Amino acid sequence: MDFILICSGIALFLMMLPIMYRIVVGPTAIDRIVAVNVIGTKTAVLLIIIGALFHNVAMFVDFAIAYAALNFLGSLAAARYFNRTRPAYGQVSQEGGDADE
Amino acid sequence: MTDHLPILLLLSPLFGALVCVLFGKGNSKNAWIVSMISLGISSILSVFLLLKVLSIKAGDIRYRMGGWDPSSGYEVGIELRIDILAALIVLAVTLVGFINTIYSKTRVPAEVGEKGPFFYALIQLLIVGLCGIIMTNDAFNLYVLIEITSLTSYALIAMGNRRAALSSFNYVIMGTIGASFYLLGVGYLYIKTGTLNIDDIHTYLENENLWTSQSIIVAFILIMLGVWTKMALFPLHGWLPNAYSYAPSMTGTFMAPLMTKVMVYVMIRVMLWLFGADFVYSEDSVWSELIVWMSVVAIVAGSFLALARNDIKKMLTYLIIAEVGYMVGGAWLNSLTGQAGAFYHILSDAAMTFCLFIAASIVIIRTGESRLNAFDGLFRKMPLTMIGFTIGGLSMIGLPPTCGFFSKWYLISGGIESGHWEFVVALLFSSLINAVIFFKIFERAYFGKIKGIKEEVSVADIDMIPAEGIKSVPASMLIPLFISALSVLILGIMNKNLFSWISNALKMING
Amino acid sequence: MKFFGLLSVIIVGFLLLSATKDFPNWGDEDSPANSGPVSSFYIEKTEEKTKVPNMVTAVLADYRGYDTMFETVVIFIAGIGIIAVLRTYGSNESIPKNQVGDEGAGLLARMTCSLILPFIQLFALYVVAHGHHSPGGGFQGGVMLGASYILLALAYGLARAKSCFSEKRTLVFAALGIFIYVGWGVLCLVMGSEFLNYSALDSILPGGVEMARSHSMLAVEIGVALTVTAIMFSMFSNLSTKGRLDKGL
Amino acid sequence: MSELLNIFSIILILSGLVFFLGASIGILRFPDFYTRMHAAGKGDTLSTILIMSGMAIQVIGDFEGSSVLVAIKILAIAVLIMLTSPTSTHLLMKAGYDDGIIPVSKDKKTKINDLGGPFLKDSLSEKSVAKKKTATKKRVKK
Repeated sequence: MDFILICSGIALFLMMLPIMYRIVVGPTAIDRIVAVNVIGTKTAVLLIIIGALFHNVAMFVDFAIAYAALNFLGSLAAARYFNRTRPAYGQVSQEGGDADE
Repeated sequence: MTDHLPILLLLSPLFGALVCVLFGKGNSKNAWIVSMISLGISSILSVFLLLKVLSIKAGDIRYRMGGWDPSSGYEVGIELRIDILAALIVLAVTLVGFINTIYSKTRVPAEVGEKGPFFYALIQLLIVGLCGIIMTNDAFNLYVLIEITSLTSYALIAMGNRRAALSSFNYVIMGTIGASFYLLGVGYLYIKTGTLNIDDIHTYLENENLWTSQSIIVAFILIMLGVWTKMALFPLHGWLPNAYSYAPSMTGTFMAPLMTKVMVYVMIRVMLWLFGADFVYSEDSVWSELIVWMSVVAIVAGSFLALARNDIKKMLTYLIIAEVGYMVGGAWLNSLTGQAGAFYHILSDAAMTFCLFIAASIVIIRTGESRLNAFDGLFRKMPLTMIGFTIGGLSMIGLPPTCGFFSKWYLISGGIESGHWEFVVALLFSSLINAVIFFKIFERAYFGKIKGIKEEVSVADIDMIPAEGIKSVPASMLIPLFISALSVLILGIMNKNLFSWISNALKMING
Repeated sequence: MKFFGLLSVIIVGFLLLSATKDFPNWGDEDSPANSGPVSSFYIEKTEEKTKVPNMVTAVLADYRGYDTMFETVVIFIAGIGIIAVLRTYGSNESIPKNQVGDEGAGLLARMTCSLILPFIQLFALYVVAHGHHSPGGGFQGGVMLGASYILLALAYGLARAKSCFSEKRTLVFAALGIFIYVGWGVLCLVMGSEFLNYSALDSILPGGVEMARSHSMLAVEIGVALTVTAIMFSMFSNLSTKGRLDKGL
Repeated sequence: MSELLNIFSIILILSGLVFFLGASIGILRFPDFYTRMHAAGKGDTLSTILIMSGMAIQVIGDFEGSSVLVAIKILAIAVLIMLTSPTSTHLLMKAGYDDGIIPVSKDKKTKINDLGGPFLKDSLSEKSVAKKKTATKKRVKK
């Protein structure tokens, strides 16, 4: 069973790499935040799997709850920040002047 | 109750800060009273602490937090340790805090307005941090307290005008790098020794004979780099001048005498207690030689930079950088007289920097001019302020009745003892430059043309009605100036006692 | 200047790497940090002396409780410092009328938050109280609790969150947290023992000397949690409104 | 019994991984912001719920008192993510929409979708649309 858990953990990690690409490349700021959000939820999953591997899920599940909740907080804050304060691209509002507020 | 003196000393300002935050909303007056009381209590307690340490023949007081007695010879909890040196500096810190609180009475409403209670809370927490740094015997606890002093000083500096925020930001970056270096060094020591207590680390290193271990040497270098960044030794001094000169005036008068000096004390502590004189001054290492040369560079560069400044506070801050060079060099001279001189210079430099900064702040506030021509004809306009400034300046130059002379004397004799002539030459040269700087100011003040004292009263200075002569400066500013000037003289007159106390305490650790 | 920066980074990196040469092996059981007298004391005696299974909590709140007190003070200073630097009192004239007030993040966010907020707060309290047995304690629980108020401010608007947790209340809570911690230590002083020596409190707490230590740890963790909660929210509200405390993000 | 549960949990975990693979490829390959958001919001949430349920069954397999509590906590995380992940995706989408990120379109001529709001054909002058497009392209190229 441990073998399957290790394999699924590694698979999860490998599948995070394309999302990492999205974080690095963008193109918009919100793209990056969505990717960070996805990686955040997957990290909570990964924490549970690691806990099962260490035979200590009871400890890791607390981390996972805190992580998931704070992840939501982070993306909510980012969404509100980009919604009111800043346009996603700096250039649009400067050039176009109609930044849809 | 006298067993608990060290912790009571810390708790009084801590509670004072809490009370200021809780009940002092928007009212600087109440916060001022609270911080006067709390800092007054802790200065009285520190006097008692000094008397108690002097009365003990064995040398130091130990106070174990949480009552955890050492098991198998190693401390499991945190320990405070106060010897004569620590007690002297604690006394200096609390007294400077108390006197500076008197000074800040009229300045806080003028310069920070409604945030006065927060200012007083931060000042008291800064005192807590500084006293804790001096008394603690735990390397990691030292780091936590360094963080406390750093955070409070960032906030205190940033409360000034617009440029203060930027200079505080510089200080944040430099200070964080310094603190991180210190923490890395402590981490390496912990990996190698498994304990954090300063005495225990020393014992462990001694027992296992780890002196040649690469990680111990790197830990030593990292800790030294961290402490030097915090004390603004010459190549790492970039943050200091702006931070101290753009800060609110009462922050400047508070931090200039204390922060760098306490870090010098930490350096001496780390050198002699944590690593031990055998490691630091060992024959086959180049440290001693190298660092004395570094301090020589710092002294010369600091003096020249001070000579080039036309701004009063900037000039004084560069003089502080030169003084840091004195103390670092003295501590590394590998002679007891040099160490004692460096230590004595910590006290005397605190007194004279305090005196000069208060006088300079008064001059800047009253004349509204921050350049050197503010001093034109001031001996006739503000004679009392100028008397204080003169005493501080003479001490900076190093003329006999003042403490500056004696500390320089010990430093120079330490340099001669250990054969570091370059240090002696640098000291004399720096005294010469100080003489040029200060006599230039005295000449302006004595012979310069009298200008009118600032007639237009800005909103910030509304509490002071401009008038002629002595009455122009409120008593709450003049009293601290006189106390500090007096302390410069007293430290000079008491040099024999002080020197014997200091050198006795140092002899015990040097063996 | 860039060159010097690069040079110093390289030198420091070289120093740090050269130091690792003498380190004990990774996971070495006999390294001083693992089997030294101090660590073995913590590992062997913690359960016996303090009745706390999680020795991290015991080291944090009892053996090195003096450190933790100052860590809490560091957090307090961070919050007070941000207020002291950023907070602007009075004059709201510079802000256009239509920007005053903060209506939150919309219906969906409000619904979700109203569903999960109570559970987050409950979990935060659990983390604070359960620090003796599982990872957790005052700092972590305080952060969760503070985050729940930040979530409230994000979803419902800062005005709604301020009606729960006004500025005055944050200051009172922040100071009260440290007051609990330090006051607990002073209580030990009053009982005639050293500062933070919880064993002196066995006459007023039930269950003998060991349980007195255990209960006292809970008390100081609650103090830490109060301070951290208040400072988290205070920092958020000050930083997101540039010190005006009028309109959130 | 335990064997059966084990197989069931493995099936859940593997299907969760498959869905996550879909989400991951979608986030990498989809042409514009909104479609990527779709992959993130749906695939991510579903795969998380599946893997979490699998882990909960895995934990509960040994039938102890404390492991039931842990399983409930794991399911609570699944519920938490089920609630929060679509909400945050929705909010981020709204933020992007308000900022004027242009969706991809099949309309060759104007390259504008008839979505209403800021993308309504009539509400935008040709010029500003062109500017927006170039700005987007610039960023994409970078």
